[in-house]
Amino acid sequence: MEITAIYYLVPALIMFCCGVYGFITRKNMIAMLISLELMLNAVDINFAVFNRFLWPGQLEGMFFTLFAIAIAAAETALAIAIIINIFRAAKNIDVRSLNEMKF
Amino acid sequence: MESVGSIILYLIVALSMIVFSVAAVTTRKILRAATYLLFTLFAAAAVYFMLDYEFLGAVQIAVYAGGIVVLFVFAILLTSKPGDNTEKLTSKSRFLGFVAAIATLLIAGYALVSRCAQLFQPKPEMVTPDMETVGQTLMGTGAGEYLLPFEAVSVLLLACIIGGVVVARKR
Amino acid sequence: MDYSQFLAMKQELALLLVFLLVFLYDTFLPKKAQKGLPVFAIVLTLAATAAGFCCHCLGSACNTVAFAGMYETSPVIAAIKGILNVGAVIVLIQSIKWADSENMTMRRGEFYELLLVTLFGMYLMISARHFLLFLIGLESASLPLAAMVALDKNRYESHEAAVKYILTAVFSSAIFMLGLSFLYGLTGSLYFQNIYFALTANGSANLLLILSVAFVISGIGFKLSLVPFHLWTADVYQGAPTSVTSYLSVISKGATAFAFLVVLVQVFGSIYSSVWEWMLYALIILTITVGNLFAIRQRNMKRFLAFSSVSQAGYIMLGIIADNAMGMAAMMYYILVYIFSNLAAFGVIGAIENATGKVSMDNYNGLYKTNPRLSFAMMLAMFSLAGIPPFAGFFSKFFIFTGALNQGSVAIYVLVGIALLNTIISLYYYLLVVKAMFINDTETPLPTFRSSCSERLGLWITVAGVIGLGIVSWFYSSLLELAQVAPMNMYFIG
Amino acid sequence: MFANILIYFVVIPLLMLAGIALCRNVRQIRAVAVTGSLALIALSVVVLLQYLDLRAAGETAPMLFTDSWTWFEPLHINLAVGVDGISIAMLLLSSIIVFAGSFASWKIDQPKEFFLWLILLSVGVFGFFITVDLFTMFMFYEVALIPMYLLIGVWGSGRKNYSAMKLTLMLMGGSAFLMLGLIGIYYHSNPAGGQLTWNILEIASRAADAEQCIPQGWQMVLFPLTFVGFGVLGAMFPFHTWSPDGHASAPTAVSMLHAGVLMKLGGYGCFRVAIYLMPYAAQELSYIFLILTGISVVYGAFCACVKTDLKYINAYSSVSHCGLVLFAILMLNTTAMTGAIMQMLSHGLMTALFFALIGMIYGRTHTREITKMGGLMQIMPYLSVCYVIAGMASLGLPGLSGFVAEMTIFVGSFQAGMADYLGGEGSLRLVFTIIACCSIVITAVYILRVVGKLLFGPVQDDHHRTLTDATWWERLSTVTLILCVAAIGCFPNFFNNLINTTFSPAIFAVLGM
Amino acid sequence: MDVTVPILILAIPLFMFLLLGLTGMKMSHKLAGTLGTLGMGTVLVLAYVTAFTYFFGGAPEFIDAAGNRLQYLVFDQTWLAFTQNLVIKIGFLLDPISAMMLVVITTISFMVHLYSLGYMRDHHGVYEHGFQRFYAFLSLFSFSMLGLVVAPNIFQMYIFWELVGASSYLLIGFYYRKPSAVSASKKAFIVTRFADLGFLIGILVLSYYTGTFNFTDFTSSAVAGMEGVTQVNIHTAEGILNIFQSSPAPMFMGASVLTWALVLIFMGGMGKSAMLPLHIWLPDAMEGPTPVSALIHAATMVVAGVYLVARLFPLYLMEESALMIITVVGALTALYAAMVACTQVDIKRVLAFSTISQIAFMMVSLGVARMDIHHGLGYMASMFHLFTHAMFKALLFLGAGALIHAIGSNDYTDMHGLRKYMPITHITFLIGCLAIAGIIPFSGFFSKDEILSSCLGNSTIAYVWMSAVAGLTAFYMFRLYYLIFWWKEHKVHEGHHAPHDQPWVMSLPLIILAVISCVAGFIPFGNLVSWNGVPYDFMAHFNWSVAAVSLVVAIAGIALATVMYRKENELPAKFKNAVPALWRWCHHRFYWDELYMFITHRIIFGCICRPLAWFDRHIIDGTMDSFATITNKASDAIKPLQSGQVQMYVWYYLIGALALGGITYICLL
Repeated sequence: MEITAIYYLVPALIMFCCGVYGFITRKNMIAMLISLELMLNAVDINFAVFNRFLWPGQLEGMFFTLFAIAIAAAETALAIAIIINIFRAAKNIDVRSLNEMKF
Repeated sequence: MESVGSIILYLIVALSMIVFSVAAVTTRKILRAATYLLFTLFAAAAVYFMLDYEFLGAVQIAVYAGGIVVLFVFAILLTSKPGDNTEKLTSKSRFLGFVAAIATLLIAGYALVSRCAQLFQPKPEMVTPDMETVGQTLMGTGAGEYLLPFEAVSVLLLACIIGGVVVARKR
Repeated sequence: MDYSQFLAMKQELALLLVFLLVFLYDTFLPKKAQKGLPVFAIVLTLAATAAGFCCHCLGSACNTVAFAGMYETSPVIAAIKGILNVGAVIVLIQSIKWADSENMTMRRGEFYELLLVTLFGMYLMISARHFLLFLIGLESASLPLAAMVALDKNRYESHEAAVKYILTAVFSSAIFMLGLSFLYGLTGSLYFQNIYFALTANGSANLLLILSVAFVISGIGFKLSLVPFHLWTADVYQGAPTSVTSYLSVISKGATAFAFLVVLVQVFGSIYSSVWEWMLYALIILTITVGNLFAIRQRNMKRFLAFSSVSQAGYIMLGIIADNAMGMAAMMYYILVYIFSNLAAFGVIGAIENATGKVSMDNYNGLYKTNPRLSFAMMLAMFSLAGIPPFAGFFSKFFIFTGALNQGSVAIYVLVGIALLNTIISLYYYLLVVKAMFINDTETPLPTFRSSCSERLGLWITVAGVIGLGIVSWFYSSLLELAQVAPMNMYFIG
Repeated sequence: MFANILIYFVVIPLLMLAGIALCRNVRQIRAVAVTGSLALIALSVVVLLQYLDLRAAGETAPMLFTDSWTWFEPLHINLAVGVDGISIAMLLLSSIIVFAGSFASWKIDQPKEFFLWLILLSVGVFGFFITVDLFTMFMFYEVALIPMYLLIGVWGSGRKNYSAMKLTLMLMGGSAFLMLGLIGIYYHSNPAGGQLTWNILEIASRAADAEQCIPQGWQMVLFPLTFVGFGVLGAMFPFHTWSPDGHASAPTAVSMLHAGVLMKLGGYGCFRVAIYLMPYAAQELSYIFLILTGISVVYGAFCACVKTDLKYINAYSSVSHCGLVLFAILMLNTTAMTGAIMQMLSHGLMTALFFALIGMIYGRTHTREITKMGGLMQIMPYLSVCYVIAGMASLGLPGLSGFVAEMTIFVGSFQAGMADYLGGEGSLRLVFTIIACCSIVITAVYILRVVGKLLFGPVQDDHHRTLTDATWWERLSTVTLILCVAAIGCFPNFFNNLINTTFSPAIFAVLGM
Repeated sequence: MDVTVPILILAIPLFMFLLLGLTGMKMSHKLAGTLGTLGMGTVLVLAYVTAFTYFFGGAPEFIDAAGNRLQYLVFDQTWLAFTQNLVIKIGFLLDPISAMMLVVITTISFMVHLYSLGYMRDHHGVYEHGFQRFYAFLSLFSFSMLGLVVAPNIFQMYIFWELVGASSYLLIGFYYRKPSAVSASKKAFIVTRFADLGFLIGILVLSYYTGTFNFTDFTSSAVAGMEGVTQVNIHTAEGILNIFQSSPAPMFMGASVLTWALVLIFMGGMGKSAMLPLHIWLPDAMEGPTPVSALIHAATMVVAGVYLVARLFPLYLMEESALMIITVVGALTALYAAMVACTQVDIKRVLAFSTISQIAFMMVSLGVARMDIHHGLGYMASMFHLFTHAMFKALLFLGAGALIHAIGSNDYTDMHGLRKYMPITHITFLIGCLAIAGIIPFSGFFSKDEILSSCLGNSTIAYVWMSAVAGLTAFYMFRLYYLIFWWKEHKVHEGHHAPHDQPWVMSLPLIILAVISCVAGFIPFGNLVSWNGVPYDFMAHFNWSVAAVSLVVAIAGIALATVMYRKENELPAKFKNAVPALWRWCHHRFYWDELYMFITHRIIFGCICRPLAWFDRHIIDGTMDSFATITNKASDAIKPLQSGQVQMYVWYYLIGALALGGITYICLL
C-alpha cells in the first residue's frame, strides 16, 4: 500500500468537518474555539501535505503552515480575551445567550 | 511501497487524529475537549514529522500544544464553575451542525477525490529542510522567502497583544 | 537580501511610524499630556497621508514590485490608500468627542493604535501579491477590530458584538485558509502571479478549483459583508461604539473591496468567465436585495446603516464586473463618495449619541425643528447614499452603472436593471430617515444641543465632500487617469 | 460659460436659493421669490424673442444658443445646452408657473424651507429643459423629482406620508428604467466606432442613417426603457397611480408645479429622448404605447367622473390630458406632435390654475369633497368664475388653450390614423384616435359635474357663507394663468409656428413625416 | 367691400362681452343694460347695412351679370395652421344665407336685449341678480352666433359652434342657484357635446380626404377675375365625391365614407337642433330666462344644425342616403315633438317642443330637396321657414315671457283667461300662433307651404306625414293659446295685483316681431336665397292645391283646439281617458329622459365609471402598492436569517460558500 496525499487529506478533512460540527453545535464559546483549532489544524495539515506530495521543490506550504500557527495563536489569544470579557459582563459563556441584537 | 511500520504508524496517527477530533467536539466536558484537542494536535505534529517537516512539527508541539492548549485550559478554568461543564445539545442544532459537516465533507471530499490522478501520486523524494534553509527562507527577501510576512505578522501579534490587553483589562 | 526593498513601502512605513509614535506617546508621556493625543494622532496621520501623496506625485513609485513579487504598489494603489487615510482621519476627527469621554480615557491610546494597525493591515491587503501576506493583512485588519468593537465597556452590546465578530471572523478565516490550501494544492504557489499563470495554463474548471474560489471569495466577502457572509454585520455595527462602526463600515469596507478586486483579477482573472462570473452576479444580486430588505425594517440607526452598507457593497461590486479602467475608477470613486456620505451619516449619529445617547430612528422624529443643521447634514448624507443628484452619490452610482454596462452583455443589463430597481427600495428607507427628521411630529423631540467643534468639523468636511465630490469632476477624472495607467494585470481581459 | 444666455435659467434659481437661504423674514423671501420668478419670465421672453429673430434671419440649426462645457471629460459628459421652440415653450411655461406658484404660496408655513425646496425643484426643471446632454438632463430630472417628497411630506395634507412616498418611489422607479436606457443609448450612440456621446443633437443627427444610428435591435430595447421611464412621470397608464394620491396630498403650489411643469418633463423627455433618438423603434413599438396612452386618455376621464375629491378629479383629468400628450407624440406626425407640445403648455397652465383654485378653495372651506360644498359662486364669485374658466379650458372651449391643443392633436392623429388605414397598415391609430376624441365628451361630463355641484346650486354648508373671496395675491396668481391660457387659445398660430419649425427634418425623414 | 363693417359686426359683441364681463359688476345695472343694448343696436344697423348691400347693392362680387348670387369672402385670417393645407382661418363669408342669418340674429338679439331691460327686473323695478352678467353673456352669444353663421370654413364654424354651446350653457344656468337650472345647463352642454363629437369626427374625415376646411372648396367654384368670390357649383361637390370614391377604401361598414362624414356632421346638427334622439336637452333648457329661450333656443342657435346642413348642401346632394337619413330623422322628430307638445303643461315646454317640431320641418325640407325637384325648392323653403320661424317663435317666446313675468309661473294652469288683462300680449301672441299654424297671410303659411310642396315633390308619404304634423301644430298652438287667454276666468290671488301688460321695452319687441310675422311671408325669398344662388321665383311655381290643403289642415287643427279648449269642458279629459297609454307616453315625452338617465347613470356611471374607478384604486394602484407589500413581506420572511445566533450565522456562511461552489459546479457540468 502506498500512502499517498489523499491518505492524509481525508483525515484532515474529517478533522475540519469535526471542527465545523463543533463550531456550529457547541454552546460553550471555548469549546467553539477548540473546534476552530481543529479546523485551522486541518488546514495546516493540508498545506504541509500538498507541499510535501505535490510541490516538493519549495517550502511555501510549510511556511504558510508556520505563519498560520502564529496567526492562530494570535486569534485564539484575542478570542479568549474577548470571551473572558463577555464572561465578566454576562457571567456565562453560552453563545446562545448572545442574542440581544437580532433581526 | 511503504514499509509496514510506516503504514502502521500512519494508521495510528490517522485514526487518533479522527477519533480525537470527533471526541473533542462531542464530549460534554469542556476540559476533556481541551485534552482531546491536545491529542489531535500531537497527531498533527506526528503528521508533520512523517512528512519530514521536523521544524514544523516542533513548532506545532511548542506553540499549539504547549501554548494554545494551556491558554485554553486557563480560560476554561477561569470561565467555568464546577458542575456547569456539561452541556446538552438541542437536536436541532446538532442536526444543523451535522448537515454542515457532512456537506463540507462530501463536497470537499469529492473535490479532492476527483483530483485522484494528482493526489494518488506516491510521495516524491525531498531533502528535509535543514535549519539554515528554514532560517534563510524566513529571513530572505527573494522569491519564496518570507521576510515581509515575518515582519507583518509581528505587527499583527503586537496588535493582538494590545487588543487582548485592552479588552481583558478591567475598567 | 535586499532590505532596501522596504523603501518601496513608503506609505506602510509612514503609517507604522505614526503607529509607533502614537504608541510611544500613549505609553510614556505623562497623564497631563495625554489630552493632546487625539490631535497628535490626527496630525500625524494627515502628515502620513500627505507624505504618501507627495511620494507618488513626485513619481518615485510607479508600479513598483518588491520582495520578488510579494508586494506591489502603483499610483492607483497609492491613491486608494490615500483615500482610506483621508477617511480614517475623518473618523478620527469625529471620534474625538467620544474618545475624550470619561470611560474612554483609559483606552484612548489603544483605540488609536488599533485603528492604525488595522489600517496598516488594509494597506497590506491591498498591496499584497502573495496569499500569506494577504492573509496576514486580512487578519491584521480584522482581529484588532474585534478589540475595538469591545471598547465600549459600559454597554453589553459592545461585548456581544465583539464576541460575534471574533467568532465569525476566525471561522471565516478558517474557511478562507481551507480555500487557499486547495488552491495551493492545485497550483503549487501562493504568489498571485504564479497562481494566475498556473490557472491560465490549466484553466479547466474542476470542483476543487471552484470550491477554492468560492472559499476565497467567502473569506473576503465576509469582510466586505456580501450576502450570505454578511450576517455578523448588523449585530457588530449596532454593538460597536459609533466611531468604530463608522470606521468598520467605510474604511474597512473600502479597503476590502479594492483588495477583492485585486484578488479576483490578479489571481482568478483568467478563469473569470469559466468559474466565477455567475458567482459574482449571484452575490451582487443577493447582497443588494437582502441588504435592502433588511434595511427597511430597522429602527436602530446604526443597524440600519449596517444593512445599507451591505447593499452598498453590492453596488461597489458592480465596478469589478466592468473590468476596465472605467470600472475601476468608478469603483474607487464610489468608495470615496461612500466614505464621505456614510461618514456624514455616522457623524450625525455620533453627535446625537454623544449628546443624548439616542440611536433609534424614532428618536429622530422632529429633529429638524430642534437641530436643523444636523438634520440637514443627515439628509444630504441620505440623499447621497440613495444616489440623488446633485450629491456625489448620484454620480458615483451613475458611473458605476455606466462602467458595468460597458461590457454590454444582456446579462449585465439585467443585473444592472435589478440593481437599479433595488435603488428604489433603498431610496425608501433613506427617505424614512428624512421623513423622521423633517416630517414626523413628536411631543418629545430631542433637545436642541450644540455639537462639539470636532464633530462639526467632521461634518463640514464630509458634507463638503458629499456636495463637492460629484460636481467637481476633478476627483473622478483624476481617479480615472490613475486607473488608466494602472498595470495591465489589474484587468483580466486584455 | 456665462456668455450663454441659457445658463442663466439655472443661475437665477441658484441665486434665488442663495438669496432665500440668507433671508430673515417672510417678506424678504417673498421678494426674492417674486423678483426671481419675474426675472425668469423676462429671461424666457428674451430668449424667445432672440430665438425668433435668429430663425427669421434664416438660422436652420436644429437648436440655437447651443454651447457645451466639458464636465466629466473621460465619460464625454458635457454640460451641453441648447433650445429649440419646444424647449422655449416649456421654459416659458415653467417660469410662468413658478411665478404663479410663488403667489399661490404667499402665506405658507415655514416659508423659507418651502421656497428653498420649490426653487430647487425649479432648478431641476429649468436645467432639464435647457440641456441637450443626456447625463445632465437626467441629473436635472432627478433634482426636480426629489424635492417633491419633502414638499408633500411636510406641507401636504391628508395621507401625505403615504402619497409622498408613493410618488417619490414610483417616479424614481421610472427613473431607474430611464437610467438604464440612457446608459444604453450612450453605449450605442456611435456604432460606427467613433467617440461615444451623451449629446442628444449628435445622436439625433445620425438617427436617420441606418449605419450610424443606434443599432435597431438595441433601439427595440432602449426605446421602451426610456419611454416607460419618462412615461411614469407623464402619468402613463398603468403607472399613473402616484398622480391622484400625490396631487391630493400636495400643497397648492406644489400641485401646480408638479402637474403644471413636472409632468411635462415626462412628455418632453419621451419626445426628446425616446422618439427623437430612436425613431426606428418608435415606429415599430409605438402601437404598444399607443394602446396604453389611448387607454389613459379615456380611462382617466372616466375615473374623474365619479371621484368626489376635487384634487382627485383634477389628478385623473391630468392623467387623461397627459395621456393625450404621450398619445399624440406616438402618432409620429408633425401636427400631432405640435399638438402634443401645445397640450403640454395648455395642460400645464390650466392644471396649475385648477390646482391653485382648489388650493384656495380648500384653504377656505377646509374640505375638497364636492359633496360637502355647493353654491360657492354666491360666496366667492371671483374664485368660482376662475374655476369655470379653468373648466372651460379643460373641456376644450375655443378661445382657451385646451381647444387648440386638442384639435391639433386630433387632426394630426387622424391624419396619421387615416394614412395607416388607407395604406393598409391596420386601423389601430384610427380607432384610438376616435377613442381619444371621445374624451372631449367625458371631460365635459366631469368638469360640468364639478362646476355644477361645487359652484352652482344652493349653498351646502352655512358655515361657508362667511368665507371671503380671493386676496390680491391669489388674484394675481390666477389672472396670470388665465391670461396665458387665453393667449394660447386666441393666438395659437404663434405657438404653433414656434413649435412647428423645430421638428428636425433629419429625424422625421426616418418616420416618413 | 369694406372689411371694417364685418369686423365690427363681430368685434362689438365681443368687446361688449369683455367689457360687461370684466367691469359689469362695477357698473350700475341700468348702464350695463343700456350699453349692451346700444352695442347690439349698432350691430343690428351694421348687419342690416351689410345684408342690404349684399342683396340689393348689386356689386359685382355679390351678384353676377346673370343675377346669380355669389359668395364673397370678406376677409380670411389664418388662425391656426395644422399643416400646409389644413388651416383654420377666421373669416367672414357673405352669401345669401349668411346675410339672411345676420339679419335674423341681430334682429332677434336686439329685440331680446331690449326686452330683457324690462324682463330682468321685477314689478318693483329691482333688477335681477347678475343682470350685468346676463348682458355680458347675451353679447357673448351674439358674437358666437354671428361668428358661426359667417364662417367661411367648417372649422371656424366648429369653433363658434362650441362657443354658442358654452354661452347657451351659461345662459341656461343663469339662475345658478336653482338646481334644476344647473342640471339643465349641464344636460344641454353634454348632449350637444356628444353630438359635436360626431361633428368633429365628420370634419376630420372630410378634411382628411379633401385637404381643406373651406366651405367654398367643397361646394363652390371660383369666379374668374375676382378675389374671394365664388359661386356654388355642383361640379365642385362632384369633384369631392370623386376624391372619396377614388380613395383606396371608399366604403366603410357598408356605407360610403362620404356618407359617413356627412352623417357625422349632421349628427352635430342633430345635437344643436335637438333632433331625435338628441333633443332631450332643449325642453330642459327652458330653465333659462325666457328672453334667452327666445333668442337661443328658438330663433338662432337651435337652427344652427339646419344652417350647417344648408352650408354643405351641395355635398349632401351627392349622397342621397345622407339626405334620406336627414328626412327620416326630421320627420320622426317633427311628429314626436308635435305629439308631446299637445300634452305639456308648462307653456315654455310647449313652445320648446314646437320649436323642435318646426326645426324638424326645416330639416325635412332640406332632406327632401333635390336639384330636380323644383330646382331645389326644399333648400329655399327651409331657409325661408328658418327666417319666418325665428321671427314668430321669438315672438311667441317673448310673449310667453311677458306672461310669465306677469304671473310668475310657467304653467298654463296658473293663467287662463288673460286676454282682458294683457291685450297687447294677447294680440301679438295670437299673431304668432296664426303664423306658426300656417294661416294665410301670416309668414308661416308661405314657408310651410313651400316645405310641403317640396315634400310632395319628393314623396307622397313625406307630404302626408308633414301635412299631418302641420295640422297637429295648429292644434297644439291653439290649445296653448286658448288655455292661456281663454278658458275660465283668471282669478287674482290674494295679495297679488291683477296681471297687466308690460312696460314698453317689452311690448315694443313684441309688436315689432308681430309686424314682421305678418309681412315676412311676402318677401320674395326665392330671389334672395336659393341653394345655388340662382334666383328662383317661387310664386311662379306656387302650388295652390298644396296651399289649399295645408290651409284646410291648419284650420281643422285650430277648429279642433277651439272645440276642446276654448271653454272649460270635458273633452280633453275624455280624450285623455280614451287613449290613456298614448297620452301618458306623450306627457312623459315618450320616456326619453328616463332612458337617458338610465344610460348615463346606470350604464356609463354605474357600469363604466364606477368599476373603472374601483379598478384603478384596487387593481392598478393595488398592484403598485402590492410591490411595497411584497417587499415588506419578503423582508419579514427573511427575518429569521438574522437570528442573532452566531452559530447560525456561520452555518449560513458555510452553506452559502458551499452552495456557491456547488451550484457553480453543477451549472458548469
